Amino acid sequence: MTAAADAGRPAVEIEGLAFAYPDGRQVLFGVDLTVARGERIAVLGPNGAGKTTLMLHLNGILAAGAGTLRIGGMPVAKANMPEIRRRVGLVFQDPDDQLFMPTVGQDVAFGPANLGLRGAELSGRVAEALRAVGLAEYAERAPHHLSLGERRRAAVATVLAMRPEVLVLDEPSANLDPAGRRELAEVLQGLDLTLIMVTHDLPYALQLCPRSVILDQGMIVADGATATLLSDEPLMTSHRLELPFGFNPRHAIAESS
Amino acid sequence: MTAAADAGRPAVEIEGLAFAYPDGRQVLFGVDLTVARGERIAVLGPNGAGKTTLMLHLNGILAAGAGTLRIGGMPVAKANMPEIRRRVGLVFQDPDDQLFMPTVGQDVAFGPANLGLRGAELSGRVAEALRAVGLAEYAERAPHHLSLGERRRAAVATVLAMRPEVLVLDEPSANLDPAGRRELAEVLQGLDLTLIMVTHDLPYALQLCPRSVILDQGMIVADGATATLLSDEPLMTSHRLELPFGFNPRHAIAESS
Amino acid sequence: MGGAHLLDPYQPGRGFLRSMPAQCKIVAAFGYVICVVVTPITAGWAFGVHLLVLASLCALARLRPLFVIRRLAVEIPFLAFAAALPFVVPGPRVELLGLGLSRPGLEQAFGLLARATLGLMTVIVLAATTPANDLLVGLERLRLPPVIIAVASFMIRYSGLVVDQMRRMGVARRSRGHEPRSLRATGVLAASLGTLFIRSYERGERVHLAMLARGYSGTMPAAMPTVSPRPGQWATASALVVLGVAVAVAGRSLDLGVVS
Amino acid sequence: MHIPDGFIDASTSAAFGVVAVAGIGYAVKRAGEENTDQLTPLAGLVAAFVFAAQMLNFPVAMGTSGHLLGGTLAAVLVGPWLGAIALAVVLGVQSLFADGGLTALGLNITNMALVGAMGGYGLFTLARRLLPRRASSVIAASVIAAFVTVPLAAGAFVVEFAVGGTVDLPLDGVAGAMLGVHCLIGIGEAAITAATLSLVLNTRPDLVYGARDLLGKQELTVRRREPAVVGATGLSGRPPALAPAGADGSSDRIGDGSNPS
Ligand SMILES: Nc1ncnc2c1ncn2[C@@H]1O[C@H](COP(=O)(O)OP(=O)(O)OP(=O)(O)O)[C@@H](O)[C@H]1O
Ligand SMILES: Nc1ncnc2c1ncn2[C@@H]1O[C@H](COP(=O)(O)OP(=O)(O)OP(=O)(O)O)[C@@H](O)[C@H]1O
Ligand SMILES: [Mg+2]
Ligand SMILES: [Mg+2]
Repeated sequence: MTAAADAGRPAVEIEGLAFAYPDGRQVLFGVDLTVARGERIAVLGPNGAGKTTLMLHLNGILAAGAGTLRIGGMPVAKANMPEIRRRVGLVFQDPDDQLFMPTVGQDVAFGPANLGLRGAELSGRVAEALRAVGLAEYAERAPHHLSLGERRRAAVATVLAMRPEVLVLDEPSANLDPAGRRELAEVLQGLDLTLIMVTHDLPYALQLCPRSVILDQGMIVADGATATLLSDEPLMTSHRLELPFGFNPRHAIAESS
Repeated sequence: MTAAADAGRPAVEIEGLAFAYPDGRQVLFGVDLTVARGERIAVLGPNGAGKTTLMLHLNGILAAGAGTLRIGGMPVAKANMPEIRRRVGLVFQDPDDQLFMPTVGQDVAFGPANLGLRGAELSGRVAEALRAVGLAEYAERAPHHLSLGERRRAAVATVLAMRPEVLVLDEPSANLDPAGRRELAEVLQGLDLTLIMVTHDLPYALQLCPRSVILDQGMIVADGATATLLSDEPLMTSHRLELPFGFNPRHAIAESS
Repeated sequence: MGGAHLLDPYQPGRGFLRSMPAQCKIVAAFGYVICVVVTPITAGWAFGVHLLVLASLCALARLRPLFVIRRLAVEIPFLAFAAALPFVVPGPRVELLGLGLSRPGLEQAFGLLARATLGLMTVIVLAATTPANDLLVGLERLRLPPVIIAVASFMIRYSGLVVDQMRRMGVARRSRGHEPRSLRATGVLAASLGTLFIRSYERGERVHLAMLARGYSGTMPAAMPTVSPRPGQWATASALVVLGVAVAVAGRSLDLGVVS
Repeated sequence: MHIPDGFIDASTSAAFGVVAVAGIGYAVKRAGEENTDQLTPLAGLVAAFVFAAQMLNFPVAMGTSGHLLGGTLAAVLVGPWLGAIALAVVLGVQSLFADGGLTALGLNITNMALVGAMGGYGLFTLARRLLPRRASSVIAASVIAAFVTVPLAAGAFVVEFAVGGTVDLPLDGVAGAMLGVHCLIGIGEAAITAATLSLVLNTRPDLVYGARDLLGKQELTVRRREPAVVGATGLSGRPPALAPAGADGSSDRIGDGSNPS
């Protein structure tokens, strides 16, 4: 498990992952997924499919009931947790799950400080992350007194500041205003890391992620190039995925290429 | 202020509304808005513009610092609150603020039961509302053990079940899967009431609401037909509103008409 | 929301104790504990009878012995205090296991432990057979001022919120590499205590307003069980208190008889 | 600090039960004269918060540990009357969790609700009179009150013990130990009270009963500007604006310090 041995391994390997919540409801039924280093992948699927549940496994917030997870070759297990959490940065679907310090600045500084950063380096990271999400002026504000869109931005900043190897985003564009959505896409496109993004915004997935998987009822039911998946209408509709009103994937693909 | 006198009045009249939060931050700076009965209007604007703050005034959750509000001619004031709240149904931006009963079914029944419904009529309302949001099977589930998209649906159902005269929705389509988004649009289009919807999803606004206003920095900065507003690019970009990747309003308008 | 369990000692089940309206149980529990407290410590056998009565109640309520014992464990710090008494209380000494112990100290330690344990057992039965909301209804029926009932019901609602917010904040900290045992942890905890307070309050405030927005007027519609106690249930509750009084009185008079 | 059943004899417990009922009865009466709509939920939260905080023990000297009493915190947040009620409710709930006896409820309420909350508020008001009228004085006064109420409550316990203790411990020894330990606990009490109050005072000054007099009337700015009416809506009847709406709106974006974006 040395760094050298790890270097060649995929960023994320999930094998036969199954999980049930404490109340007995099984949500994941054997998920297999491999994500290469530097890949950007979208996770699509209907409400209640188990997307969030799957993401919460990636940095060990939930512990697999069966199956294995590996991050850059390292198993997600209790002993490795500090290292796993250094490697995987997770932006929760609900910003209230993410923000807990008295001010936005302290909140963004929390993660890097845990990684050992101090002084000017730390404040540089914080300022940079806040700038990336358009909250440069918000460092002194209380996170629970922000609008939902502002809290979403702050939540993204807290994780960006940690510069993880694998960035996991659970619906990062929800509640963002349209310009904020585009700016976030630009920031994400500029990052050199492995990106896993859950989204219901199919055009956004197409714009950001060359590859997509569809998760439904706790299983991966499709895996392929985003443009191909989005054009497969029977597949899409059978998993409650539809392109939005006024959106034409052909136009979009033509535009983007 | 009799019912007969009220009948001819607009559904919502807001005049010179200003508001500051308890920590001293002023958020609304004199909002004027009139919404006719049966109108469907979208409220657009950047993050932190004050949209949620404005919506929370409509049924007296926040009390105006200055200015007046009237619902169907009746002033939003302490004495009228029960009637105001019967008339105005509000779906919060954060579903966790809305759901508090042990089961989804009880939560949806809460409002109609407060209106005096009992027995078969009550359970009929509940079943109907749950069906409308696609949660027919969820009546016995605990709301805090649902996925975020499921919670959003439940939140919408709790208000639909009350059959308000004015329905106020704060980003109802966030976190919904694409099919759920379309189904919600169909449900909303089928309702005969006044609809005020905050959204960052411009195509959704275009699809549902003939009229839109743009709120920025606590003021209404534009008011007009949605299609016209969306086509006014300088106006849009100056308020952080941009049409999403791959969306062409001309195509959409042609399709929808 | 694992917190609900933490804060609610109620054990679901059936039986006459669970169907008995809360106000009867509250009165019976209070009455019985008073009997225990006035039973003189010299009448050791009377405490045996009390223990028997309460153990039968636990059995009738189908409480697992392990559950009762675990709940009794809150006494442990107090146990240490009582154990010290035979050494520190002045008075005639008795020889026990080679130690010179004070006789009144031993008696007082026994009395302290016996009364506290029996009082505890009564409360355990009451709390395990009565859901928190029923207790409130019971107290309301017993004419406790409405403001006290209101504060208590808000407290129940908020304790779930406080625990939920604590859990959320804990997950958030861990997922960003926080080591709960590090030196920084204490400072972080202190910094987040105030936030916890405001977050819980504001969440609760918003939920409360959301309830108002759906026509809430202070009472849950048709949620409160309106069953009033049947005469038989009051009789059962009183019988229990009478039994306790009988034991206490017997203990007292027999005790006096012995002394005189 | 929570007295169990049987520690103080029955007649003393009964006497303090009467004291507690009278004290809380008075608090109920006074609370009824206030605007309880907003305060009652807050009192419920204070109760839940004190209950949760009391589960966390902090170490004190000589192997003993202490926890928050919360009387001053409660009283400064919701006032002496609801504060005392909140603490009484906490004690009632704790007796269900077997922390403090049912028959000792009167004693515990006297020590922690009457002395802790009402007494704490008295000290707080006194300290505020002596300090300048500023937000920072609110914190200073609460620190003083929080620190002093803890040994004061311990003193009340010593009195009860002297009157009706069921164990023969030397009174001076008990008094010395109780007061000594509780002076140390008072430091923790003051620290937690100050930390919590200063954050609340910063972000929600309206929630601090003890600082109501400092709450100024909010000044509101009303800026009137005609919205750009784009296209003919036929609703507002205003003529369509010629300039795009952003022209006059976006310029004051930076100058308006209250809403950075
Ligand atoms: N804490 C929980 N306890 C029990 N069941 C849960 C819990 N959280 C979620 N579930 C259930 O697990 C399933 C998957 O939930 P999950 O949150 O992973 O869905 P999701 O794919 O993220 O959906 P969405 O798109 O709505 O966010 C849902 O059916 C949900 O009801
Ligand atoms: N409780 C609060 N206390 C103080 N300021 C607040 C509070 N809630 C919101 N604000 C501030 O008020 C402004 C408007 O917030 P509001 O929630 O109304 O925005 P919004 O238009 O709904 O934004 P979004 O699109 O992100 O939901 C923001 O600048 C926000 O930071
Ligand atoms: Mg999810
Ligand atoms: Mg909002």
